[in-house]
Amino acid sequence: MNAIQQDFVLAVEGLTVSFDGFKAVNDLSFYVDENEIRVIIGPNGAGKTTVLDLICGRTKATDGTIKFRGKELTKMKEHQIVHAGVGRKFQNPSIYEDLTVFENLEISFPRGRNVFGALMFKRDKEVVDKVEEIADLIFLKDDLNKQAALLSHGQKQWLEIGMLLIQDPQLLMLDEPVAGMSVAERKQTAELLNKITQGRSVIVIEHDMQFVADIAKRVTVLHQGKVLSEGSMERVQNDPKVKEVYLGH
Amino acid sequence: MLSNILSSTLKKTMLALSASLILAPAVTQAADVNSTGLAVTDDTVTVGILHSITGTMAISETGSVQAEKLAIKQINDMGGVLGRKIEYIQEDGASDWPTFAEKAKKLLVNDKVAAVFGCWTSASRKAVLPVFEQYNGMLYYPTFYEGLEQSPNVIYTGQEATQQILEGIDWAAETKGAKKFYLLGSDYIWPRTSNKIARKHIDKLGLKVVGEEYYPLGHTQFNSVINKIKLKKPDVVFISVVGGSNVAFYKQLKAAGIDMTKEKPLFLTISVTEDEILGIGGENIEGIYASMKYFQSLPNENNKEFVKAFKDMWGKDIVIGDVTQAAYLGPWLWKAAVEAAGSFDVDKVREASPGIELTTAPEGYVRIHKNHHLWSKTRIGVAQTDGQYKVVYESPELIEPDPFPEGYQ
Amino acid sequence: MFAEYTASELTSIFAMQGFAGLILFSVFVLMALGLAIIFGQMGVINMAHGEFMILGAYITYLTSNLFAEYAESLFSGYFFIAMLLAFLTTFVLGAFVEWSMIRHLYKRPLDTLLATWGLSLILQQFYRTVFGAREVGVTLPDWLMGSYPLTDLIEVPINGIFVMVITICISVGVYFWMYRSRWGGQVRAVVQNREMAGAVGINTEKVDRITFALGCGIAGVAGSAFTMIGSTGPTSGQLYIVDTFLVVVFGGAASLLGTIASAFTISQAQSTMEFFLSGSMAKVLTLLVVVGILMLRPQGLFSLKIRH
Amino acid sequence: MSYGMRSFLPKSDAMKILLLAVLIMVVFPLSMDIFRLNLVGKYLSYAFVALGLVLCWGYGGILSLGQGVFFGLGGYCMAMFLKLEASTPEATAIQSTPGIPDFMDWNQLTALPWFWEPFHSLSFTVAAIIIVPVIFAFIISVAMFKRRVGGVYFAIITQAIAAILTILIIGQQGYTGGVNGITDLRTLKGWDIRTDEAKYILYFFCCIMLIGCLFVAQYVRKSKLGRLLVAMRDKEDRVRFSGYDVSNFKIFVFCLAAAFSAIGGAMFTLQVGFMSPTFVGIVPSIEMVIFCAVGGRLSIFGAIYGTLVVNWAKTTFSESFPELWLFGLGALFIGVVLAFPQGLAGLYTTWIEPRLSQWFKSLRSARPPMPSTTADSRS
Repeated sequence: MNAIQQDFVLAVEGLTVSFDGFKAVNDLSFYVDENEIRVIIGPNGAGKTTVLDLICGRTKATDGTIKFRGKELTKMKEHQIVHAGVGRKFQNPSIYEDLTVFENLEISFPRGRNVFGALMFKRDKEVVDKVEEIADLIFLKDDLNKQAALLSHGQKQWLEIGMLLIQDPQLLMLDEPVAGMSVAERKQTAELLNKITQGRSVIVIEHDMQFVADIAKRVTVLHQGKVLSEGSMERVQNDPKVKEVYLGH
Repeated sequence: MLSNILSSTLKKTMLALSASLILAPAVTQAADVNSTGLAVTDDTVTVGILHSITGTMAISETGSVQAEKLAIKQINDMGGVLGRKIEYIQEDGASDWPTFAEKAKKLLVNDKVAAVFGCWTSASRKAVLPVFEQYNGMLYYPTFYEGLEQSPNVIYTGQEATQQILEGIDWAAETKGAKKFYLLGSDYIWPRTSNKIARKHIDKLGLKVVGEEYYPLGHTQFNSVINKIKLKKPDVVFISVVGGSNVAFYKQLKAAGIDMTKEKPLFLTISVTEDEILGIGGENIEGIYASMKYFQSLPNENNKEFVKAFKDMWGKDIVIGDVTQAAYLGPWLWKAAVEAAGSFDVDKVREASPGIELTTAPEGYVRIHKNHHLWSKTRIGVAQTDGQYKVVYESPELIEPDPFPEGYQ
Repeated sequence: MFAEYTASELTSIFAMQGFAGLILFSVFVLMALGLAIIFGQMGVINMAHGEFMILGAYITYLTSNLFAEYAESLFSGYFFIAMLLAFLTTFVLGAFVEWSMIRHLYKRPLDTLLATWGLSLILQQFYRTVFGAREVGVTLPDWLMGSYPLTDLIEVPINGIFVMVITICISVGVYFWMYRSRWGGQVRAVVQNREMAGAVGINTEKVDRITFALGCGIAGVAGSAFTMIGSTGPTSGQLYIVDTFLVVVFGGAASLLGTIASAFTISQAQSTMEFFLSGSMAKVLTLLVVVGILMLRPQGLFSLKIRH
Repeated sequence: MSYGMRSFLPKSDAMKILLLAVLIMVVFPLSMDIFRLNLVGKYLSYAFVALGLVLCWGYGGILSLGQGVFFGLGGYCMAMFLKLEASTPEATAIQSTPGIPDFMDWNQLTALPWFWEPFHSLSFTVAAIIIVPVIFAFIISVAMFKRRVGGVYFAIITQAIAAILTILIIGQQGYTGGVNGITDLRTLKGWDIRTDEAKYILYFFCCIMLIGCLFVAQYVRKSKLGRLLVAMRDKEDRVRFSGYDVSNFKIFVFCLAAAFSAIGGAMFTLQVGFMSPTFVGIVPSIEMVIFCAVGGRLSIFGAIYGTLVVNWAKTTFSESFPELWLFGLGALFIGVVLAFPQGLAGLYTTWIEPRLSQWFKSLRSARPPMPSTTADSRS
């Protein structure tokens, strides 16, 4: 068992969380491989976002384990989980509207993360180069000095993805990355995702089936806090259970 | 360059200031009353009134302001001081001690007033004291207070603690045969010091203190202490609760089934004047005793005139408490001292002050002691439903003020 | 600490202190209920809460004067009319304040705190200008004064009972209004999801206004009741503010039941400690314990576990 | 490139600091007598608190209604030293125990309490002025922020702490001087602080300290930590999930604000000559928040101007219309919050600055316009 776990980037086993008796996630287990893009789908209230919350430490699990490269995440604080190499994008674009794009990315640059480090932090060439590199990747190279509040909705989503990329996480978790995007932006985002998944594992929560089909190798379907079905897109789509609760309507 | 400019202004100010300090005593002619460096002209002299008009203390200080204005008006009607009408500049201490200090400084330094009538709480007096000592001003302070102070720049027209307390306790022990005392006060310096004096004196008389208790200023729930009083069954509850707490205390006392007129126990306060009764309601406090130097109901002629004049000026419904009367004495004592000195000069007024007497004082007769407090009588009054005290006892002699009582510290 | 009392005295002590604690409890509930509704349901901090209470007290004072002047014979019953008037006045003022000030600040809860503090200053000065700086005494009808003796030591103050009865009535009223009426359902809907509530046809503006006004109205009744046991002056309202906030926060702001439970805990603790310590120290200790517990359990004693 | 390496002190901010320095250190001393100047000195000591609040409240989003606690602690530390120096055995000969502060003697203390002993030393006092309040702030903020208490709860708890401390100081008058506070302070190492000359020197010392704190605040604001604070105020979770322990930054900025307040308290004691519990309580704490709000909660310069303006208005109005003053102050609170949440600084950036820069441009139209970044508008 242990030996198998070592091969996974992420191993979630028996994960349970209850809010006042309501089990939002119930005895959930799944595994994510090295360099895998895993898409989690499921109807509203299936517990998708809660799973991400549990992995990144935002919500404490009632029971179960989450192992990331052999490290137990359930006992760690949020920032420690980030330091371990897990990055998470929120459902609504979560960026600092009062700051410029540059500053948004700079804050996410993994250096000077304690109080005195932040006070002594210097904007040196390494930082500027890295920020420019990432900005290029997320199509925002020309907007570095723009206040983030002025970006379009899609650009904000990219910016948040960029803020994760600059930390070079080994596991990237994206909560509805293309929500609210135009068709063109979706295409660009799919491209972006395919580019950035080189050398890391990604968990994506998404509703847009076309987008899911574009990027997914494996899909996990959640329902009422449990895994309903898991496998390739094709297999999942043909699963009668899935059809009944989710794709059926 | 900056430093040059600064040091030159600095020097100028210093020069002007020291000049005025050096020159002032040099003028000795009584005819030169205008050249003391104070705000005195051929027909006016300016004084300051410094009380809280706003903030929590405004409640208490209003009466003092009214009394001081009345006294000034009366003095002016009589022709003023040294032939000069008194004009006053009123400043608001805003119940804030640095503001008091700031305004005191303004009155002394900018307005150059000849005297200041003001302050109410000890804290405000402590705050202005260094200002008065530094700029050599004269403050007439009206409130009964804890003593332990004697400044050459203050005339204390209220009683210091021993004057008020010892007489009251002696009276309770002798006339009412009290053996057990319960001390209750608001939690700050005056009640604590007063109770210390009271406790020492009670010990000296061979009597017993069965409880001593303090509540934060503004506290409004006294049921616990009322229960304690019921349990300990003291003969006298000696009270120095101030401000809004009073209202709550007496109302709750009455509601708890304690009839104050039965004197079981007897309630003796040093803090409730007629002013406070107005807020408490006469029917809630009927039967308690107060030990202080002045009650509005004092039957002498001086007082009748004073009460009439006060009501004519400020309305018929107004009441006059101990502090209000003491504040009224301020301008009169100052006038007498100025006239004795023949000058407004503060040093001379100070020199002339000890021994100044006022036969027209509403409380009867007062005289300034050389320690700047007043010789005065202490009276015991019992509260009536109409909000007035009935005087039941008066000390036979004037009581000597003793701000640093030996053996009581 | 107990050695100086006999067993029967001790029983009386606990009975009396228990009762004193109950009165204090009623006072706390009355103070806090209005605030809890406003804070718990709307997330608005009303720093002028004390001043609304004092407005109620002044209305009571005016009513008592009116009755004494024009309807002497009805004087014994004026208190009920005074409470009603106090409620109406503070309710209307509350609605006006919500309309002119609070509704612009729902997105900035900390700013409501500052704005209502400004309001409290204005109200204080208003009282001072109109009623004078001195405290006013409210004359109570005779039947409210005095007490009912149970034993030698234990006497039950009638106004204490009266305050308790008012507290119970108001608490029950608020309970029915919040949890049993259609209106209360709307309020809770708005609390949980403002947009959704708006979308399903609830007039959220009206709900806000009336909730705020109701909280102020209860403060007015509380102030009216407090004329029986406390003082009425321009700045008296300030005395209550810290206690009131702590009761609400300690109870866990979201639940009215929590507010009542927390008022009970704090009042009993304070009144018991007051008996064995000096009043000042009892107060400090009570506050310290409350703050200490809040640091360990910031969500308050009785709040629900909520999902992010 | 404009987002490249930048100094923590852009030219425009340097100008603003210089302007402020000229105003308080040249214009005021030249145009006012020592009485008014001393008043300004007192106001400036409140400005320390407002400055701390800009960082803590404006940037960090942490509203503390208990800054008076730290102001008071700093002030009391200073006052304890000065009181001990004033209480020589000679000066207190009439007491039953000479050599201890007068209020202790009145309260039957016969020896100096242990925690007063170290305040015989000036260097200990100077250290204590900062360290005592910071430790206190640290304890409060660790307890609160590690458990993610914030917003309104934090405001109310700090307010309660201010109330508790006031009751404690008043109740323990034998150790603290009670409600009167610690009064009658005379000399600092033998140097009489009550003379006009001393008042000038203390005023300038206060100005220098304030500008020193202004530099610290400017450095923090322009550092990554400053941007992190803004980021946290906006999206706390995002910062947390960018790998930062958010509570540590809040603790830091709260302690820094406490340190500023404490320095202000010490300056206050030196210039006013006493310290009393009235500066610890709820009312002064909230007033200090309004100084900051009037000046502009996001502007370190605004905070100082705001403090000066409000206090100046308070002094002037309460001299001429004492009855109206509270109406005015109340209206100011409401007006600022409702209509000008960015305070004076907001008015400046929306109305004056654009015109000013236009005027500058026209003045030297030959030169190319300076690049500006949006973040700089928040100064």
